[in-house]
Amino acid sequence: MTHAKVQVVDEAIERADQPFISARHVTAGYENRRDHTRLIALRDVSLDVARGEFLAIVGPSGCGKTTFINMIAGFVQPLEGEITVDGEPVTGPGMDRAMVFQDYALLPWRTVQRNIRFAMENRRTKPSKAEQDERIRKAIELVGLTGFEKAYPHELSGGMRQRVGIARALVTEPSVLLMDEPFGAVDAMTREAMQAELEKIIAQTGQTVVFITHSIDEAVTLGDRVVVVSSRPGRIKEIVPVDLPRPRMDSDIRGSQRFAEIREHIWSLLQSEALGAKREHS
Amino acid sequence: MTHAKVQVVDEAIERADQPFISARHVTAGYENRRDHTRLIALRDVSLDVARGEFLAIVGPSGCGKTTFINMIAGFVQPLEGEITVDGEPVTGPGMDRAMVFQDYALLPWRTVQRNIRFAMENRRTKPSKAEQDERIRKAIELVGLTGFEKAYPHELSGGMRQRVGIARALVTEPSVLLMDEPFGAVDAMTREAMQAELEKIIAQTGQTVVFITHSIDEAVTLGDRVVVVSSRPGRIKEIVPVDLPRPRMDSDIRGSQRFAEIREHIWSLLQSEALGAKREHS
Amino acid sequence: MIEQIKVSRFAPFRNTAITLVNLGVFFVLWELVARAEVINPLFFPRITDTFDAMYNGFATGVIWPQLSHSLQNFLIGMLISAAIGIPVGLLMGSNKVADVILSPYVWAMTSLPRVAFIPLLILIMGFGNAMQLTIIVLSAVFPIMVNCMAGVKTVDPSLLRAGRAFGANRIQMYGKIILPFTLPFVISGVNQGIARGLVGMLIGELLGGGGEGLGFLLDRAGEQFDAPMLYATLILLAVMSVGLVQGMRWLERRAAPWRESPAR
Amino acid sequence: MIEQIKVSRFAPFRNTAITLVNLGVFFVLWELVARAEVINPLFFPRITDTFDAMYNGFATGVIWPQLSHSLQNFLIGMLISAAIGIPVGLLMGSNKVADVILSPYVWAMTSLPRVAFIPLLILIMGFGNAMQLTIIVLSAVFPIMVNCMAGVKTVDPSLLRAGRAFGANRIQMYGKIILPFTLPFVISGVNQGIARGLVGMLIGELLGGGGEGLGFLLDRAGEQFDAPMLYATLILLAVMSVGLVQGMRWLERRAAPWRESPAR
Amino acid sequence: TQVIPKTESEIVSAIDTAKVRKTLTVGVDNPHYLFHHDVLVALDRGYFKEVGIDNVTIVTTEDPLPGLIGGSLDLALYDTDTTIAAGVKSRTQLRMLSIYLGGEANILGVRQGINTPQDLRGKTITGGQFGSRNDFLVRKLIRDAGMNPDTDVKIVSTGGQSNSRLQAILSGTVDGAGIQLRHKGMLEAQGGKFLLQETAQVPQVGWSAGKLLAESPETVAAFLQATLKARQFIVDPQNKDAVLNLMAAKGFQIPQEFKDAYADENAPDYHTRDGGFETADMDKFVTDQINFKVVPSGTNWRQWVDLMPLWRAQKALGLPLRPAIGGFQ
Ligand SMILES: Nc1ncnc2c1ncn2[C@@H]1O[C@H](COP(=O)(O)OP(=O)(O)OP(=O)(O)O)[C@@H](O)[C@H]1O
Ligand SMILES: Nc1ncnc2c1ncn2[C@@H]1O[C@H](COP(=O)(O)OP(=O)(O)OP(=O)(O)O)[C@@H](O)[C@H]1O
Ligand SMILES: [Mg+2]
Ligand SMILES: [Mg+2]
Repeated sequence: MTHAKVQVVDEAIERADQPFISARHVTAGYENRRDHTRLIALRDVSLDVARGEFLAIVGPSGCGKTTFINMIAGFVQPLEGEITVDGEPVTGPGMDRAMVFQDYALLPWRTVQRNIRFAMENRRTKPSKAEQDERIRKAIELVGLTGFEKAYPHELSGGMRQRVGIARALVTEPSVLLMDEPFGAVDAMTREAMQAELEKIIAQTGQTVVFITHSIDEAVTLGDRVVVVSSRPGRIKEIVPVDLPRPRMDSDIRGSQRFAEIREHIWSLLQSEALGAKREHS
Repeated sequence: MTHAKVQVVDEAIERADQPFISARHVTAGYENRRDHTRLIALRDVSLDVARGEFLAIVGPSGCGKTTFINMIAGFVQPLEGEITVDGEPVTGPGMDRAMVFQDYALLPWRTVQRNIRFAMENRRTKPSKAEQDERIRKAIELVGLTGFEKAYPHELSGGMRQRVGIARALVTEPSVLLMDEPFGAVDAMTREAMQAELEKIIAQTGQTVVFITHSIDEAVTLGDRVVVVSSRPGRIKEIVPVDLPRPRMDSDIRGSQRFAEIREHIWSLLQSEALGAKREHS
Repeated sequence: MIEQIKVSRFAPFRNTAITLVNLGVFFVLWELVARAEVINPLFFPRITDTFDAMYNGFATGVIWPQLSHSLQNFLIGMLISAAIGIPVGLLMGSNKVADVILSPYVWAMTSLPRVAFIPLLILIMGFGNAMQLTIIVLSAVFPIMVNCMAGVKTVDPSLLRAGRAFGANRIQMYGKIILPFTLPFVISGVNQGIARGLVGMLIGELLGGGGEGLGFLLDRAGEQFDAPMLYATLILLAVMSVGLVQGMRWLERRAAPWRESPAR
Repeated sequence: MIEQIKVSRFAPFRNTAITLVNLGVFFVLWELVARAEVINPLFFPRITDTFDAMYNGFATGVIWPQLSHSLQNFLIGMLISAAIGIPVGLLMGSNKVADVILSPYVWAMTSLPRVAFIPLLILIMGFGNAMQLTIIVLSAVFPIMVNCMAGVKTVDPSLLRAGRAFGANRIQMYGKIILPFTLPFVISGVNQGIARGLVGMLIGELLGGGGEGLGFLLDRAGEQFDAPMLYATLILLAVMSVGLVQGMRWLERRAAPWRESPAR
Repeated sequence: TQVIPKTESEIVSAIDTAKVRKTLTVGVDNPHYLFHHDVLVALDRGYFKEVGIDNVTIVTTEDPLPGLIGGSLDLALYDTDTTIAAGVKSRTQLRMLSIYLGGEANILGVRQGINTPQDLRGKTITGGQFGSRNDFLVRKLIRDAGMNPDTDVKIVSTGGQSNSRLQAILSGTVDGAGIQLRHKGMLEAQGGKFLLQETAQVPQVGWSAGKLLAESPETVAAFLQATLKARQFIVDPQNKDAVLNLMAAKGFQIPQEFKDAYADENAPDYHTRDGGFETADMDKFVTDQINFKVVPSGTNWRQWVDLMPLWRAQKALGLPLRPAIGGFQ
């Protein structure tokens, strides 16, 4: 493991211009053993993400976004095609990638604090206890949960739970952040504040982010590119580059003409896909 | 039960001008038996909802919105104050009120179809099987899940699950619809389509709706009034009437000046509350 | 998009194949150990002799009447146990007062040896089938009860709310929310009940006056130092138990297809 | 906003009070039935005589050495059983192949009467504590195993993903995700193990030749038709079992405060 | 194969204590004090010391045979027929050495209200597990009393030992049962009685040994000599109190009913005084047990007894050799 890492660093220099995350003709689906059928969720998706890029994904509900991010995370194996991260095919989850789950996936028997600590404690080389505590404190503050360190998930509101999941993913500063609708359950204001924080953090750390969202505004605000996925079976409809300067959160960019244009474009792309989640038979 | 219903219909005429749902000086909280403390989630909330009104609630994450709607539903008892629905104090859940849960609360062992049927099958006087089937079919179509009738919740995407929860609540046409962030997990387009459907339905049925949302746009688009709740312990900051003509979804109202004004107003109200979820000690 | 997939026609037989190889190896090892006489043959017969005894037992009609007597009693006993144990267990799990009041007796009854009750039972019920059934029920009902009780505490409160919100009354809550949720506990409890009920059945047959059943066969084989026959009976018991347990697991899979997520 | 709340100082004693009344009523009923001599006193002594016998037994030092012998053996046996049963059960639950291979033996061993193994055990291990411990373990380990096995299947796949995503290795997965999630199954299994282990303990003491322990006391009381002493021993056993089980439930509550949601 | 001496003079009665094992573990199948007192008296009175044995530990176990075969027991006091059968089937050097209970009191105890055999008609009776010897014996009693056990009475199968059957009578679940002599007092105290009683010479229980016999025949002889000497002490009625007190001191709680039965239990035709038996009795017993399938058919019991240690003990104590050497040559 350690050996492999050293190698990665070495090669990273040569491969700086290579895509960091790359999907090649990926098809994914789920088998239904009851009636011996297979539902194809994503069909023939090819996509490159550069190192340090912020890739936003939007698309109709059920189009395979979670499936796609799960493949990058290593939970789901593609039926066809291949996904590589930093040149290595993904065979399972790795500590280089952290995930914010759509359903939060908090451990109900752990307090907020210990849920966040979970992200660090399993590593072979982990930060010192004091360092961990400090990082946890910061992460909790970041997501606005100070005072709830010792609360259990069932004692939190929906949005608060979601924020624990975010803190857990951010606390280790992984090189890839996989975020599946991370701000879906928080209110508009908290969402903005957290978007700003996220932008700040990744500007500092240079993390690569794959970010699923239902909010077109959010996609355009945060993304370097926005992938628009079509209805199931999901295909890439278009990849929209967002050529707006950063930082975007503190400025008036969201009131700008260009922002509105991009937003309109994505909107129209999606228009034809809405409520298209009917099960197609091929 | 049947007797009580008859009475309700009789009195409804007299009480047409009385508030349908009414909260009087309601304080709610949760006990923590581990350290013998009580967290106050909502403090001294008084609020009336007229019959047929669409009341939207916005507020920072963790401010007590779910707690409030749970009190109307009858799951949580107020520590102080009283909640009445149609003049009767709420002592528990009732079939006059249906709920869309923030965490969906689908029965994992039931297919989509049977989850929706669950809303009807427990009643003493229930529709005929054929009638039920027809209603279920319509509800499934409404939420765009045709083709997934026989899928289990774990086989659905997050947004699809949420839509099952919506279908389940709508299928019985209850007089009160309690919706806790019902469109939080669906994409922008689907959300719009469903907003339009909802508006259409309640225009037909005259249902009273209490609707929690994180989207200010959505609150203004759908609500007759928008309740803005302050940070925990939640208090009503302001109740903003939305004096826009209906139907709003199919028209250009959302591009109108008035819409933008109301939106801005609510936005500024919330501004001061964002990330205010710090635990206060009194 | 839905595709038809082909499942290898042999896939369902994989487990059967593993099981066959597994048991094959086990029996061969048994035979080898027995032949080496590492353990005295009086207590550890060859498996070939054991199967021989079983075959002869069936061929000469020695086993079948006993087996059928036992099987019939056992199944009736288990049905009664489930019918009592599951509802009472669920009630104890959801009702604090019922729990506090019944728990001491239930746990005492779960852990006291059944043999201790036989004289009392015979006294009250006399000899005969009723008494044997009672022992089976007394053996099986408590494990079912305590597992059901433990299960109820795990039910997701969200689902309880959903149940109440959509008008489920008390009985519907048990039938439609609590029971399905606790199913794995219930099944595991029934399986534990099967295991203990079998032992209860043997005790009943041994001490209960009938001179019938596998328990009687077992005792007589012991008395006569007929090790092959003794082991043959034990194997029959094991087959009975494993068969019933597998049946329960199959039932569970049928009743809960939603648990078969591809994640596992 | 956080408020301090006052909890009545008597609230925790409510259950104790219910239990006291409950047992009080039970014992009074017992005494009445016994006095009415509905059942022959040879088999159903008065509870007063029973407590008398227990008191005398302790006063004359007849009971304590036996109780202490039993208790010690039993606790060691249970520790071993848990140490083997929990990991193996969890493994069987999560590994299909381990399940298919081990299941038949585990279920066979769960349901075959322990008495049947005693001769073989004595043959191999002789008399003495090792053999008695073995019987306890053989009795307790399988119920624990099968409950753990059943529990693993219920683990939420989301949490397994979270575990893997945050770098938990196989052992950490078991320790930090699977075990906490299955805790209610594990505890219920251990409780079932306690119940069966107690019976195993008695059998071992009865047949194992030690002339020690509660099993010996029970046997002697039976031999001497000393019904009060017999019931006194049974009550001691019941107290032992109920006490241990309550201890486990207390432990579970301590280990899983998150389950104590106000919804229940 | 054992060497049978030709004459009594060939038998060496003296024990070579140098060859004797110092400690022994023996098994008995009955927790009743009667099954312990030979060994305990011999220990207490120093008879073991005399023959070079320091200590003997008694293990009470329902089935001492696995212990004997497995080696954790050196000697066992157990049913003759079962031991012979186990010897045959286990292919070990398991041998019967002497007889402890040589008489069989076949008794039908009945509850209060049954006074004559005719009262038994239609009543429920048990002799234990169907197909067992006790079951057979009860049927025999009924038959000898002029009734048909299959039609005139209802016989049920029960498990457990004599005391379970006594319990069954006392509780009224059966009207009569085959029980042991020592339960007489208890039955009569509850208004019941021994209705039918036959005694026969049946060498039913005795000492046996396995490996020890091959490894150290001297120890076996020494053990038999010491316990047989204790037996002579026990059967003397004058020693009743001494024995009972000793047993009480060893932790046995002996009810009055059992004390009263002391003389009966230790009567010479029941509790064998010299450890011997008559070959004719053994012939009949084994034949019976072959019919019950307890003993494998074709068994020649003479191959499964080793009487040399007994003869040596009998000679040392000045008792006549029984069975006589002649029957074995
Ligand atoms: N475990 C599963 N088993 C079977 N089918 C599944 C499973 N998970 C997802 N699916 C199906 O795969 C398709 C894509 O699901 P996915 O969760 O990737 O959608 P999504 O784009 O994330 O949707 P949403 O925005 O609603 O979360 C859906 O049609 C869903 O029904
Ligand atoms: N079961 C519970 N036990 C203890 N505290 C709880 C419980 N449920 C909610 N709370 C607390 O009550 C407060 C209000 O929670 P509530 O769920 O009502 O918020 P909300 O407004 O719905 O938030 P969100 O928008 O994030 O869903 C929160 O601080 C939360 O921690
Ligand atoms: Mg998704
Ligand atoms: Mg909420």
